[in-house]
Amino acid sequence: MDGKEFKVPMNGNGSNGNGVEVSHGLKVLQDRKKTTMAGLTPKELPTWCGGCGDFNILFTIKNTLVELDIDPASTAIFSGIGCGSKTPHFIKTYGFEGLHGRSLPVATGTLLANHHLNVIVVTGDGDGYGIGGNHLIHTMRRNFNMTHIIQNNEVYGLTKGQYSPTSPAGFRSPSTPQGAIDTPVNPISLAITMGATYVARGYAYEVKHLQKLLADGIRHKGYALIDVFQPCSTYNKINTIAWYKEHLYKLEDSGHDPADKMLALSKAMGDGDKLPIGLFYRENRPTYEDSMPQLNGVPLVKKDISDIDITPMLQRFK
Amino acid sequence: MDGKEFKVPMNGNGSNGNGVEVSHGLKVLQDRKKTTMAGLTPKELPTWCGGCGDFNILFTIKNTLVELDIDPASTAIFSGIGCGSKTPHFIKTYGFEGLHGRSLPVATGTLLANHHLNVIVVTGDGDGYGIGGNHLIHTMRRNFNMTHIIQNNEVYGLTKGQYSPTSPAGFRSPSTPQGAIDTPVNPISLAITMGATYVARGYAYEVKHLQKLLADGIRHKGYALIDVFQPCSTYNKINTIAWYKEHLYKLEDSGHDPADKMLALSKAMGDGDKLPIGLFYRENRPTYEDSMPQLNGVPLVKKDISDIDITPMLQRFK
Amino acid sequence: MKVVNDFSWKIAGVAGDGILNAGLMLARCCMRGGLNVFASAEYPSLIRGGHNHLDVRVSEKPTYSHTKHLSLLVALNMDSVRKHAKKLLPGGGIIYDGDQLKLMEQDVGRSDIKLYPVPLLALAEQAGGKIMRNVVAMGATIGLTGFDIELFNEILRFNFGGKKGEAVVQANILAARFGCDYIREHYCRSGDDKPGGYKSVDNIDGRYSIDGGHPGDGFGFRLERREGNGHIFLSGNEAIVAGAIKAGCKFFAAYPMTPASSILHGMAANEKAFDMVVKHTEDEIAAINMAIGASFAGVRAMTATSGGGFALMAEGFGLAAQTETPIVVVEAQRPGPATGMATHSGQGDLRFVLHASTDEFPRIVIAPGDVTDCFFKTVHAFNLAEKYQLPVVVMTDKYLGESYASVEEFGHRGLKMERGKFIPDGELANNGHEYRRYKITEDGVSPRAVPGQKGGMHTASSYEHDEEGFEREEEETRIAMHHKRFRKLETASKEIPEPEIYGPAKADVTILSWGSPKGPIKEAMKLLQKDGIAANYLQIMYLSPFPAKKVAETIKKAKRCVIVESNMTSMLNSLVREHCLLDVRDKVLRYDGRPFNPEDIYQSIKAMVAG
Amino acid sequence: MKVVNDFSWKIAGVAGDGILNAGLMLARCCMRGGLNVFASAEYPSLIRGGHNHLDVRVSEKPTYSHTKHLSLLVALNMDSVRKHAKKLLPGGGIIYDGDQLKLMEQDVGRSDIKLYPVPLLALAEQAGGKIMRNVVAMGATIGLTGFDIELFNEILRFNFGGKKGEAVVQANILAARFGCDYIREHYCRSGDDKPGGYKSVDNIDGRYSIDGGHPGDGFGFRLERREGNGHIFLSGNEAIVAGAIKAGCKFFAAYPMTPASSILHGMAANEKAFDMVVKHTEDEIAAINMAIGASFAGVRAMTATSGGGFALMAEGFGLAAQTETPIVVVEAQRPGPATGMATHSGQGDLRFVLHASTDEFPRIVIAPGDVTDCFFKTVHAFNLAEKYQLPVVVMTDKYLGESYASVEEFGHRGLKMERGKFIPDGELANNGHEYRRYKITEDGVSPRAVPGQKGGMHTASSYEHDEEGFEREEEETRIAMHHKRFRKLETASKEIPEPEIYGPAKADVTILSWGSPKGPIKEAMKLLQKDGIAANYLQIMYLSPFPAKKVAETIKKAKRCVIVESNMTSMLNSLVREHCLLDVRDKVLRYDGRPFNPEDIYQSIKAMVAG
Ligand SMILES: Cc1ncc(C[n+]2csc(CCOP(=O)(O)OP(=O)(O)O)c2C)c(N)n1
Ligand SMILES: Cc1ncc(C[n+]2csc(CCOP(=O)(O)OP(=O)(O)O)c2C)c(N)n1
Ligand code: SF4
Ligand code: SF4
Ligand SMILES: [Mg+2]
Ligand SMILES: [Mg+2]
Repeated sequence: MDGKEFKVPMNGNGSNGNGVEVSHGLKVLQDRKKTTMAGLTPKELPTWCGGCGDFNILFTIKNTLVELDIDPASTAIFSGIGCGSKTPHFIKTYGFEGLHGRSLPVATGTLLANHHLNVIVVTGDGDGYGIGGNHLIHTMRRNFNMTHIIQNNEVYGLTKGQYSPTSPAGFRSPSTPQGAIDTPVNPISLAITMGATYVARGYAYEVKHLQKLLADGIRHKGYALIDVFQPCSTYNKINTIAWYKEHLYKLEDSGHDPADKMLALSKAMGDGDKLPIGLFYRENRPTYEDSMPQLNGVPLVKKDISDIDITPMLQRFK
Repeated sequence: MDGKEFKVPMNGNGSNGNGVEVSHGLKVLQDRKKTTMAGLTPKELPTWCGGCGDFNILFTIKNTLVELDIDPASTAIFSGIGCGSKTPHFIKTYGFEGLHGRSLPVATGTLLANHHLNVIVVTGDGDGYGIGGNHLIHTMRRNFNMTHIIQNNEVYGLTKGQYSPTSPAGFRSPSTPQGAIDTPVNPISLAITMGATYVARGYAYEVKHLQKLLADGIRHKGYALIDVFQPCSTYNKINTIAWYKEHLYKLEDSGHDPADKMLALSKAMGDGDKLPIGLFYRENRPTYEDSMPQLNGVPLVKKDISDIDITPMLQRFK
Repeated sequence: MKVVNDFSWKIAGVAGDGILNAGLMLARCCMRGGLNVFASAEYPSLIRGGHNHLDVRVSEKPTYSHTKHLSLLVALNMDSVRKHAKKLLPGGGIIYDGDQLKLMEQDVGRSDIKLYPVPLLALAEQAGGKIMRNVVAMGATIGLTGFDIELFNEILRFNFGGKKGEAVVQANILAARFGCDYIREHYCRSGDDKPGGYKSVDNIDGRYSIDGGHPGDGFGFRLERREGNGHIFLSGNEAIVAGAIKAGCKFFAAYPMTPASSILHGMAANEKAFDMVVKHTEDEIAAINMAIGASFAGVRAMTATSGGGFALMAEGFGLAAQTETPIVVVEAQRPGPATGMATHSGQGDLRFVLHASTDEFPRIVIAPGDVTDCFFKTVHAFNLAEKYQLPVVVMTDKYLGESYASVEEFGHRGLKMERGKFIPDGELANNGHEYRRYKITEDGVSPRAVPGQKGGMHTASSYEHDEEGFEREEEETRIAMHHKRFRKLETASKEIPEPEIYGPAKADVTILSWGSPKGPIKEAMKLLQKDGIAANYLQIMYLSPFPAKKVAETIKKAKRCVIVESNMTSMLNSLVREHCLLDVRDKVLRYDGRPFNPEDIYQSIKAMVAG
Repeated sequence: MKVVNDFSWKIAGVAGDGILNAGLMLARCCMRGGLNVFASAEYPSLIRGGHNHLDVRVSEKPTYSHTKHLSLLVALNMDSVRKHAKKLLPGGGIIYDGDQLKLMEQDVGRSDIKLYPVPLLALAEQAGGKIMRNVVAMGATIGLTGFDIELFNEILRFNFGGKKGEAVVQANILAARFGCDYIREHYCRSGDDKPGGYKSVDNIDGRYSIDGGHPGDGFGFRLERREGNGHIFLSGNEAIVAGAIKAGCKFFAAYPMTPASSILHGMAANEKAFDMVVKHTEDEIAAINMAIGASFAGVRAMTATSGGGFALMAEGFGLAAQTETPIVVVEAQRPGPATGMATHSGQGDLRFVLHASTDEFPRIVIAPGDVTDCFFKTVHAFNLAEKYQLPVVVMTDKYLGESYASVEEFGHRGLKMERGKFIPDGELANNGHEYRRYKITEDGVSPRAVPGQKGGMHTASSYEHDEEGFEREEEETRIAMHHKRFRKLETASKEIPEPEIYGPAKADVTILSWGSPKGPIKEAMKLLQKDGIAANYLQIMYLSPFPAKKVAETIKKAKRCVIVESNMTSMLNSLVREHCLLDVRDKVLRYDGRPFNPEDIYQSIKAMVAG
């Protein structure tokens, strides 16, 4: 696809984000080739263990970007530290692999500096629900237009198998040899309670289903949380592929209404033996960016800063 | 009341917590005078602004300790930093005024080191729901036997009036001169979702009602969150005494059943004009301490450490 | 003879008395009257109660700090008299509410000062409300010093005008007039030289002025209006805000913490006018990480905090270094450890800031010494950060950040914004090669692309990485990247200005210092000079990279060296020892949470030179 | 003639190959055979893939580190051959899977070593499963070196016994035997001196042994069993765990972070047996604050982390200092900045640890140098923390914490637990006065009461406070408390041992170092000695308070000084400059994430002495 290039004059060196916003939360660049799988694939290969669910999640994210034809150069993927957090290195967009637990604020800063970018966050369960918990709850209530994918393997992979905030009760690990006694975090009900506007759960081995959740999440204008059950073949011997086969069902199949908050909560907290995947809840609420008058025009990164006149503000000190 | 003193042999210097546990979550010492208001009052006077709700909360905490006849020497009160966090200085028990946002882990450490103590945490809304959010969500799911009182004035008092996580949308403050655009935290639904086992809300100017909530919260065996609406006469010009008079109603008066989790959540999230106070939710779940075999006997602080024999563990290195 | 235009004023009471605002109005009034002013306050970590006081120093000549000695004390309670009366100069006086305090000469313990009871509260109520008690006291101050009451009324209009409305303005003007008239009626009957006038006089334009008579009986000080000089009056923190806005900082994230909070407030207040995003975050960790994110996207970004918040930022600080993302961090010191003395001043964080975060990496640390430095060094901080793609710390403290001074208006137009090695879109799109974000270059700086630019795609990583940003652990890559990062500091050090020397080239004593003692030192130099002691002063503004050569030279050349700083272990001397292998044995150190005053520095140095 | 009992072995492959366990079994086997061993591994921050290798050093004499040069390499892939073959000593060899790699002399590029292809995978499968490939290689190693195969079988029983069951044990024993037999059959036909034996021999008790024949054809090394010495074999982190348990640490909270995680694991594994609470927390901030809470309640408490986690703990670290709550923090270094090289080693955090957190306060920093130090210094850390009521840091690094050594069993019974000034209940209840938690005392230490004790009620505060703990901001109180805190360090410094000198009093060269280079330095000293260069070595174990007097003395007395440490800027030299006003110009620095090896230190120093 060949098209017109939008050029916004900018302060000398560096310019970017020629994005314009179309359809809900999704941004595309117009002057470019179609996004392809090959184009999204860098030369470095993932180094995860055989059977790791992260492969499928990576693959599905890339497929989704192709499906939605999202411009890689206008996309930035953020992660923390963990096995799954290596993901940005394996997708050819802009990426930022930050500190353990701190991907959300970095993503927020980038988004506010250039809200024409597609912002995706990919972190582990330890990263997102554990050490990063405070950023998570506050980011959710702010409703930025970003997509947050959690590779939820219910264990700390990279540091060799300690229990995580989502590990089931009784989970034995090097840090909980007698079995975990903390009640696990329920990410879905937490997200709904804290104001996330798109709350879903996928499974790494249901890639089509996952791709739909991701695509809708990226299209959603606002903060989308997609918790993804991700088998860790090395350290989680409880929540295995076989286990998931027995325990998952699809919300869609049970006639769920994602507009019903209380229903979504009760599905999330349901204490049956089976766990639902699918879209739990969706709501439209103005995004944070849209509530800031200073972001209605050009993104911050395009403001001319070469010689700002501060005389008016100095007047107040006279 | 004169009684028998329990002495547990201890390692030389220092001993403590001759507490035995009675009725649910409450611990008392037996060899002591009855707890009185005078006994709980140190020589330092509070320095809050006139009309500050913290006076009433302080007074009610002390009254509750008297009502329950809790031994001050077996009680430790923890706080963070903020106007209300000065509370421990004004109650003659043990106290620890730690860092901003970090009272819960300190309290946890103390509780686990000596689970015969009564542990009370008193923090502001900024402290508890803002910077301390990660400790909050994880402490709640662990269900320690502690009482957490939040002085929720919906503003940062001590740092001079910035908006807080519970400030209403549109709240103008030095850090949000255009009005806050974050959706406020709903502490009640958050607590229920995250596994708190006693979740209530009081109001600083309903002292009898508050005292009942505090007394039940202290008696409750498990983590009790009592969010207390606290007018800040200096910086919160929205949520004033007059405002509360118009907006509060009592859950008890509406025939609420605190055993019904979904009902509690819907009350908490209710979008009517009125806000309920009272006990939203209560559940019995084993405490963290009770799930640790090593705490079934004497508290850690009473273990003899004078010459621990590590020979068995060294054997494994042979 | 009265001392003219050399005046130190203090108002003291409890928190919540509105002391700060009152004092700032008086100071601004004097500035508009062509005088030089400096104002600083001391208050406890409480919203109400505790002991609060504010100093206003006024001088015909440039003035740089508060002074220990006072000309006039406005005492709002007995505590204030007890604490401060001893600081009054002979000929000085105390204004207080005679209805509430019954003061006698013996209470004050000296006969060389005058007592001026004024019914502050009663007059305020008469004018419209208790709250104006301080304005009455201001009016009394103007009356007693013979300054221009109409100029003060202008300030009242400026202060209460827009937001509060005319009624409030009028009530305040009345309150000031009551104070002024009361003091003139009761205590200005005779001047030192000839009989004085009485009350204010109504002018035909509805305004009024003092009748031209002489100021207070036996009061040794007098303020006279001079030609206006176009100065501006602002605090160190306000100057930092102005500097950041000028520098094109478009993203500011912070969590409130004294004494840095007013930077957040200042940025927020200007957010709309200057198209910035200002975010009060959930904590300091978020603040620095957001700033990094914004900078990653190509925007100039800053955060500000105090020591406790900086501790929480330490990890993120290293992230900025590792990902080579430019950020500016203001670290406004207060005494610790831990929460310490939240509203007081000190310089105990120097070593912490120099060494914070895992492992070694280059950082630039700048410590402005006064309000003007705060503006220009903030601008420089942004330029350095972007040119060298590293974190830059602007270190201040409570005294510097929250003290106000009248200074020449910053000549800000045309200041150069040096943005470093951004790659233009065209170059990126056309170069065909894989873009290498961390390209090894001679100067250590790599060309920078930001999200949205075609052809610049890369992943920034907090791991050690190769030129493309991919995680690497090989020995050679590690060494090359470690060297590259440090090379940036070498390059930067070529353009970083050497420390400046103030005072005569040849001096009896050479003062070494950094940060906020600058003002008191400059004042102390004047005092020393009066005693015939020639002092000069080396202001070490850039602490990393440390200017070892210049410092060593200066110390070696000096007849005698003294370090002045606000911590107990003399961190500056530890740096001198480390970098110059020299030891400065004479030191004036203060670490009780209070800023230096000129007199104490002067006395200490004088004693050293004598001893 | 073969070299006997002086052997360096390496196994190399990709992560997930189970290299670590294999190597540790071999090392333990040698230890049980009366030899001294040291084992260390290098692996990437990945769960699978990347390059992994483990060294086992075996020696008749005490041995302190891995070596650069190798006797035998077990190469599990071609990459391993390429990387490590050049390190083989003449007479050394490579064991590899001949079915998978076709190696020729020219691939290796040298003719002075031997190639030993063994069908590792095939034999493993034959024994019961691919996973036992490494066990086959171990068996081959035993066969080639002529060591005791039955001793190795014991280790297999020890390792797989309890948890895995007899079938697994038998399969492993078979795998080892296949490896051993294969190598003996193919490569042990003739010894250096007389014709060798072939396969293992079944004994009457169902066990089997090597037939007494000679080890590998042309292989230059041989292992011989010696009298058992009762040593234990453990890592630095395991020694810290043992030390903490011995010291009565009852509360341990941490967040996993390489290379400190194994301390968490070790503590957790012992939680039940030793009545401790071990908590994997939500983050490092919680970890240190929980430790403080537990200690406030009177319990010995510890946390452990690496640089990034320590950054998050910095604020809490100051809280411990301010509230005078004893805690022990293990800071296990890895290279940075930021996430850096998560699984590698370095010593770049020294200055950060010495200066972390707001303002100045006393801390004790101890850097053990080897496994035995780790045990005893951890115990000492707890004693110092409680006696002086301050935070104590035990600084290690990946190399120290994750390397294993055979050492004399710690004589732990009767070690003194010095708990400092706890007030007995009786004294507290009877003293009638208000209890003053922060009583100003001559030694700076105040008597301590803990919650639950009658009469000891007080509030600990992170603010500056008075003797009772109440928040205070008065100048005098601040100064008194600041002095009191620092006085504790003065008191402590009287009992803190001076740095120890290893080697001859008179030496050609004096090495100064801290932390983990200890082992390689001690080995290098042996090498230097062989060349007639007398070296001694000052181990600076306590870095705060810095032993300036002893260090200065040593440097001044020395003929020539060299600093050895793992960072680029030589932080130790910066401390020497700062504290001693001396400069050590010769340095051996390594900062590529790898530990020192004896040969490199030896070569560098030799070149210096020559040059
Ligand atoms: C501040 C800090 N603490 C600890 C670590 C060590 N660390 C790295 S990844 C990780 C946990 C990984 O678990 P998770 O987030 O679930 O990701 P996974 O590896 O399972 O994909 C930890 C604790 C770190 N890098 N930084
Ligand atoms: C790490 C850190 N950041 C910031 C501060 C500054 N600070 C002190 S109290 C406070 C907020 C107080 O608000 P809240 O917790 O609601 O308590 P309140 O004063 O309203 O009772 C802040 C931001 C601090 N002490 N420490
Ligand atoms: S450890 Fe688990 S999460 Fe990590 S790469 Fe392996 S399978 Fe995946
Ligand atoms: S500022 Fe508000 S919360 Fe703080 S003491 Fe005053 S009224 Fe209370
Ligand atoms: Mg995980
Ligand atoms: Mg509050």
